[in-house]
Amino acid sequence: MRLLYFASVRQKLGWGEETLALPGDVTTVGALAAFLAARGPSYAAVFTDLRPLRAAVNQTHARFEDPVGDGDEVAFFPPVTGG
Amino acid sequence: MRLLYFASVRQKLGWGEETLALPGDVTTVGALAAFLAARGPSYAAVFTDLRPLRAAVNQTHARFEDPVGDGDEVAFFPPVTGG
Amino acid sequence: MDILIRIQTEPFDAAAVLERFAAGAVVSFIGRVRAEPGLQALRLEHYPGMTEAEIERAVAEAGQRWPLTGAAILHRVGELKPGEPIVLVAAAAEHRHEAFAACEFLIDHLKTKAPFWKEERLVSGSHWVDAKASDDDAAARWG
Amino acid sequence: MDILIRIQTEPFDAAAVLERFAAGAVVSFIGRVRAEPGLQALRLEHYPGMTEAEIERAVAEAGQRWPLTGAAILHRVGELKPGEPIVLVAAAAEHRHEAFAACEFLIDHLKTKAPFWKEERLVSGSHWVDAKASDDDAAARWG
Repeated sequence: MRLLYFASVRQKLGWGEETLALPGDVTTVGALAAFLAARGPSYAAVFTDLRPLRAAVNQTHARFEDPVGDGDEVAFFPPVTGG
Repeated sequence: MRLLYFASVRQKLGWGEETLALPGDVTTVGALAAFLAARGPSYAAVFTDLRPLRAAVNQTHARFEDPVGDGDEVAFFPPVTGG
Repeated sequence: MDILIRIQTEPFDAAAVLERFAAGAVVSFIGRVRAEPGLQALRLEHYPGMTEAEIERAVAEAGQRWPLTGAAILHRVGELKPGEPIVLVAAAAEHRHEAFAACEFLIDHLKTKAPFWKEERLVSGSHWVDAKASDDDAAARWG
Repeated sequence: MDILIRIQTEPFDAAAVLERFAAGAVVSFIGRVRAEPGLQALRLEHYPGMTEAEIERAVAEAGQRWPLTGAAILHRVGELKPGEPIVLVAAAAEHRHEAFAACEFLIDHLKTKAPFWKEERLVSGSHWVDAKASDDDAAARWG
């Protein structure tokens, strides 16, 4: 799985992209966030409180209950502020 | 008094501008239109039915009950269609 | 408020107008002669003096309704071919909602109050364009 | 529908975009970096690929809601100074009401759905701009 991070999420983690072998029991965006939260302090800072976090699966906005699979591109970022 | 005519009104009368010594008993835009209607067939064609006619006094939209005086610039025209 | 009002026969420079306003939000409307079957040209007549005065009144009213930093109305007169721009209305404000509302107010006002008249030159002859009830309805929204 | 979507670092040519659409009504919105005390620059980051896909979805939805003949969204990324244009949205239709509605829909959609993020560079340091509830409210109007 390809993981992408943007804006303040990228900044807090220290990188913008990584590859992950998705554990078989992680099947939703929310479960993926919970899995990432357990990886260390900087991940915990981003993935513990999901309220300020948004996600996209394969470049489409997704909810935390939406499914993810190992071939997906999943992105996490704060609410958008363009325009 | 300076009288101005525009668009189809100008075209029906055959000219766009004339000067008029305003009779003392003509004191409103509507009375002026009635006075003009009596001047001949082309005037009657324009000034008998006031519904398709609009007026301005001194370059401001006016109603037929609005006052006119001999020093005024009065214009008659159809509803506007610019923009 | 930075105000630009022009009545002219020649085409206008839309880019120069849009660059004039450095506000956070600039909304513009460009109206063109629609290509219609048989239409050779549109001729626009206006009432010099009153046109400018009426547009100034509309801009002043828009400035009272919304916190505008700029407004521009450029309107062409004379003979125009299908596809040519007739009018450019722009409104500038710090925030976009005000700029959208003011721009729409100005074009609605222009269409029902500014003394312009359109004559269509068709293959079959010329005739004056009738006023549209939909324009009156649009202008009536603003109270 | 004639569609133009561009994400770019360099300034855009607003005049070329407006001239591209020969429709009866062309409404455009230009958003600029607001001059605020202490603001040195704005840095815009985006999600390449998703940005274009999200804007294409917005334009497709606008085209279903209104009879548009054209739409353009040009959005800059990278570092921008106060006063510089960030975004240009244009909607073209035969009649002005549709063009106004579609242009406002597109910018409302862009502000809440397109993956762009603004970082403010102030004299005192840098910080990410928070999303505005007013933008969510504006987008929610469209249902």
